[in-house]
Amino acid sequence: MFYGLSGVRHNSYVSDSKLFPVPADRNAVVFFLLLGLAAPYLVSSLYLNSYILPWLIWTAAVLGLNLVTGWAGQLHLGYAAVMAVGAYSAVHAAKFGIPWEFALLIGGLASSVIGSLFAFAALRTKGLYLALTTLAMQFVMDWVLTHSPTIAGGSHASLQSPTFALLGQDITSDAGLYYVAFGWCVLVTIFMLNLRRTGLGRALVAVREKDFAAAILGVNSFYYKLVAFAASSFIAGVSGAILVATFYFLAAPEQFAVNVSIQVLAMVIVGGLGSILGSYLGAALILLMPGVVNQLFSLGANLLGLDLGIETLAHIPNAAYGALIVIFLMVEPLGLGKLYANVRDYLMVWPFDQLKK
Amino acid sequence: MKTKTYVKRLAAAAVMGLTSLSAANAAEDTIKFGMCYDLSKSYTFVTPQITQAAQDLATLTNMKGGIGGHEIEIIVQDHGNEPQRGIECYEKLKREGVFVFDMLSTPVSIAVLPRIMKDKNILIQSLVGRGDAADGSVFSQIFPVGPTYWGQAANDIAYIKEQSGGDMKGVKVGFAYLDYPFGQEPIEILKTLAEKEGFELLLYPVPLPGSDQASVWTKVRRDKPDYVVAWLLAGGHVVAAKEMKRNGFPISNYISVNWLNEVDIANIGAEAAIGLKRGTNVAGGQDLPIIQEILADVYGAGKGAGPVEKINDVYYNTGLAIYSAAFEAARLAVEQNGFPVTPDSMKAGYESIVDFDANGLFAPITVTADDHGGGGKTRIEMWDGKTWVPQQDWTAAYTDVIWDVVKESSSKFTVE
Amino acid sequence: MAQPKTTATDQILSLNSIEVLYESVLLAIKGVSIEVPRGGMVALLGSNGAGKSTTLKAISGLLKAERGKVSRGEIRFDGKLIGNILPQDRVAMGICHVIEGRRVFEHMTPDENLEAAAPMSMSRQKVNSEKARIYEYFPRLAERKASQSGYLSGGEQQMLAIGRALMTQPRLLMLDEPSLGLAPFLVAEIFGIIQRINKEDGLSVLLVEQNALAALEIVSHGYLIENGRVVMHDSAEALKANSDIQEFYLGGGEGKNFHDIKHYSRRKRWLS
Amino acid sequence: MDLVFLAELTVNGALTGLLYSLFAIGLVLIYKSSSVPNLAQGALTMLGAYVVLAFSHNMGLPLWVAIPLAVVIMFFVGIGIEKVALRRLAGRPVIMILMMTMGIDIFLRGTTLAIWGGSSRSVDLGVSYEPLFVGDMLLSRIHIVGASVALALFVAFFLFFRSRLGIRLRAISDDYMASWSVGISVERGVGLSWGLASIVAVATGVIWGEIQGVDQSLSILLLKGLTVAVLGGLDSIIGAIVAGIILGILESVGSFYLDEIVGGGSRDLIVAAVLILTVMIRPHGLFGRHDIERV
Repeated sequence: MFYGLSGVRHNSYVSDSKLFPVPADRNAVVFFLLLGLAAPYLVSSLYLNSYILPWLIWTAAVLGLNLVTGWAGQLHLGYAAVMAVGAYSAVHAAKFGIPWEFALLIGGLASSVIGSLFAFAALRTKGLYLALTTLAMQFVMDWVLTHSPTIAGGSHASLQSPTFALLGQDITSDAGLYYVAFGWCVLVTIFMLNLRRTGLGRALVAVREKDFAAAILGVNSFYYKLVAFAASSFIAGVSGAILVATFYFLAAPEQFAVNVSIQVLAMVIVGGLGSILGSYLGAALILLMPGVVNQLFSLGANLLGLDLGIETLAHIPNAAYGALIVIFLMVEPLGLGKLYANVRDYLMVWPFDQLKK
Repeated sequence: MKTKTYVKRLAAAAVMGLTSLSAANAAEDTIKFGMCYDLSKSYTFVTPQITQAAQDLATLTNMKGGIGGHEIEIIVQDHGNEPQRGIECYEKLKREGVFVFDMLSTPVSIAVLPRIMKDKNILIQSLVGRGDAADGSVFSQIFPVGPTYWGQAANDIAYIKEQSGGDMKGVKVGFAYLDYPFGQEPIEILKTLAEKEGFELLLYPVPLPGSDQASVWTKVRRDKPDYVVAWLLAGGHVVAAKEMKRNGFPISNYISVNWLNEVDIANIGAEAAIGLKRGTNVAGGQDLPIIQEILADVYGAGKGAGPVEKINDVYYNTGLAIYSAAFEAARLAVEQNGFPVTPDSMKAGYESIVDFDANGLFAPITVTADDHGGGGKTRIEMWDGKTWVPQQDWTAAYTDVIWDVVKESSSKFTVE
Repeated sequence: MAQPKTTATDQILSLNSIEVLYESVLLAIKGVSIEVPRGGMVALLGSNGAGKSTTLKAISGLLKAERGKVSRGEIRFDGKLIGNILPQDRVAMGICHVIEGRRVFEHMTPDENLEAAAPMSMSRQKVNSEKARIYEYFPRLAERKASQSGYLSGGEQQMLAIGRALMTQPRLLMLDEPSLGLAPFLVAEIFGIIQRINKEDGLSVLLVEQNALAALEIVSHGYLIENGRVVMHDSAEALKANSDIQEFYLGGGEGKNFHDIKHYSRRKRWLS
Repeated sequence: MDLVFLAELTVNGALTGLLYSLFAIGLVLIYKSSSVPNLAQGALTMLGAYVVLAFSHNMGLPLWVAIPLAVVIMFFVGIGIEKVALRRLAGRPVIMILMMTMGIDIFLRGTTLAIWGGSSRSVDLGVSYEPLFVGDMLLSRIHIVGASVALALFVAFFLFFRSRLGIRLRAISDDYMASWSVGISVERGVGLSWGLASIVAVATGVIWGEIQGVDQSLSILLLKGLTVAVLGGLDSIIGAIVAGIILGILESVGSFYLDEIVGGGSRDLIVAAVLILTVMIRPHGLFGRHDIERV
């Protein structure tokens, strides 16, 4: 009903391959874009800066991981390490006096270079073995960070980020920082949406589905893996740098440790492999869940008159986080994005649902 | 009980979302302390005791009429040692009228530091975080009341010097440390002192999480250091104790950092631990007026914030120490500038603490605008099989050397 | 379509117009009815992809492993409906399926292969005597019983697969393309042994073959499957004599192409 | 450095390595039967130790009662995990299986700690810590005990895999379809392997718990266990034993030299390097089958 397809006709390939062929989708996207732009005037600063801003940056990062894991099918358990490379390079560059625009670029490129090392692992191995290799690389990176005071920022291992500035303007206001995150997230989203329509995107999917077969069809799978890792690492690097510049204000190794890698991967899985909308939803769910679960449990305990210890209460969100991943994989392995697509598919043909299988 | 029900009420309100903000803002007749703690990941060996201590002390203070007639509220939240969630907690509590924060986690303390400095709020950072924060001229909003790890390490050396008859030539000191920033921090100062005093410093890095020490103690056995100073945590000491026994290193020559408690002693074995030394910032045991008062008035009335057994733990005393200093600062703030307490008056309150020792709970501290550490005295205690026996008076050695390091390190921090 | 003419008690296996769906969408078999008489040997013939293997998997229950299921029709073994019985329980009832491609347990010895297939309830002595019986059928296996099965020749592996199936004490043995990729003399040897087991033990056999010529030599009855449907069934003698069969499956005729077969099938369906 | 010292490092390294093998055997059992890399083995280890403690400390039972009880309970926990969570994912891409076991790991850890709290406890097996000298070499008794348990388990599994039940499990690991076709219940077999791996987890948890105390850090053994399993070949128990010894020696002797150069903490680096190099050079490990997945 919302997605009425009647009257939608495409007379050319150009219009048929538009980003959003269904008008309802187009309207929804415009609506959310406007909502995003107006957010600083609608939402309290607490939600804007402690929830929405990190959510948008993480979404951008998740999209990057989705490029390599969801689309190219390469398991990556060292994504946080790649983000760290970008973050540290950018902050060091900015400290050196390079304008932030270029510092971000440097961060992204540095990540691309290091991230491509992961691609060489992907050339040799896949599946479980690639996952283990990238995990080991994450550990190496963690080690380097905690053992190189010059990179990590002295004996306290904290590296202050200079004030963020674009075009010579210092950005310190809540709204300003928010727009930076929003802009980056929109940019990455547009890139990913368009990637879907290009030969590159299709080649990546081909590599994922069967790299032998892709090779026979003339798809150079190594080249595309490399491109996927490089592009995804670039996104990771810039996202990491923006995260530090607009949210943490300083970089520390714990921000990019192995559990963060797992968390980003969980966002991808819960959101749905290869789903752009899913990346938004997955990031939101994983980020917000600990707080919400904690509050729900203490509320529930309060209502039932149970006296849960403070320690018990603190561990429950972790158990719930694990349970969430397990339940998702059991019930809908394709994640939130797929759940939404199911609803959408249903409504598309409603009330004429004879097309349903 | 006030503080506990508040935690729950707050949680309930927060579920309702935005509405909780306005509701919480209205309650301004109390003095609020925000404890964003790691209750679920790396610091769980210490955080339950400290939160319990803070809550009990608040209850006791409130029973006595609060601070200048105003009640204390302690708000506890878990951040799982994740910087992201620590910041969320900070931003949320900030808007609920909290301006005194305590993060008890090095990574999270570090992560909120820029925001605290920018917002001009107060960060209690006793015992964790960066040691150079004692420099009040740079870290105006940070109060690491109590000794830094640097001060503690220096005092350990001073104790060894005393034991060696004042001359450290030819003395070998081993330093076994967790190989990440917490353990690495004292290395600089130890190297400086080794040069100054002429002792030989041997470094023994222990990989995280500290349970794998076999090769460390094999080396110790061969190097035969006179003392081993250990910057390990919780289970790490237990492993060390077993390895010492195995390698024939006398446990009485083992000087632990303050993070060794009764749980660890029990795990080592009360008998096996006899002679073990610990540098400490607070007096151990329950033989302290303030603890007796809490046991009688708070737990006697069934208002304790947790199981009574947990009180018999030096980390509980540590929690009391942190919060008796904080409440003292709040008391002074109300006394000087009246109610409501503001970040500025709280800061002034802290900086006017003089010779405060919470009835013998810790060494008297005097906080000034320049020295937020308050003196940084520690002492060595020895486990005698039943209790901790002080081996010396509260001391603060090599303060000049430490301040050099503090100044040098803090000078690299710039407030943006 | 042909209706079963005999009563259930004569039949060890009867399929009544079954349909098989893969992944809930792909209809692989569209109404197949087959009967195997007790102690008889029946062949299922047809080209690649006709649905022969799927039919066997429907009977043995192995469809489950490939996300397929019997969506219509009934399968009776010994008169009992077995559609809802787990594959391992069907084996216990006496149905054993020698799957296509030999699939021996490559990292184990032939001896261990045989032991793996013996039911856990079987006594130690019985296991040993059964093994001895199988080695007697396949003397080549006895010679190599301690080497790794992955290194056996194709013929030996096929023998091992059949021997392994015999360890389960089947009453109905289903063989999926046992001749695939084997030299003619080996095919003859293996078919000879199958025939012998059938005669000596009274074991019923359902044989799936592309090599119709060889199969029709040993079976009494044959079914011809095309596109998931049985298009013809008759006695082996009659089938061998049928000119169409000769042309398409026995390599006798010339000049007709695939299109003609399709056409033929369609006409046949109309008639049946 | 003299030879005795080198020998001591080597022997103690090998003993520690065998304790990694103990952990890795659990991983191998599950991988062998179902090709599932069980990232939740660390959490199972931790849970196993906590269950033992729940019986011995909380209920006051002696250890020789508590451990068998824990073994029985953990056996069914393992079977339950397989039945509830893993069985549905059979045939799904490895990323989902990996994520599933990771989710189980997080869930088990959270639940365990929510029930028993995070402070470290100790298991007292009554092994003496008095110095034990063999010649001039100092050996660790508890490590010897642990290594013996590892070797005993190896022998036990070696015999088990030659029993009729064991042969059926091996058949499952060889070929699912063929196993089904001869009436082997693959589900039950895979479930059994999870149960056995959980029993191994109890043994690992108790021994490591005695050495380092029972707390969250038990689950961190995972990386070393995985490295040992991969180096050994993932589906080979003898591989896990040999690889454990190799990794233990590399760690012990290697870190002695490397620590001087890089300033400490090189053990983790060695583990990561061994893992990366194994995967790059010989993904099927020392004793693994050559047909293991690779590009």
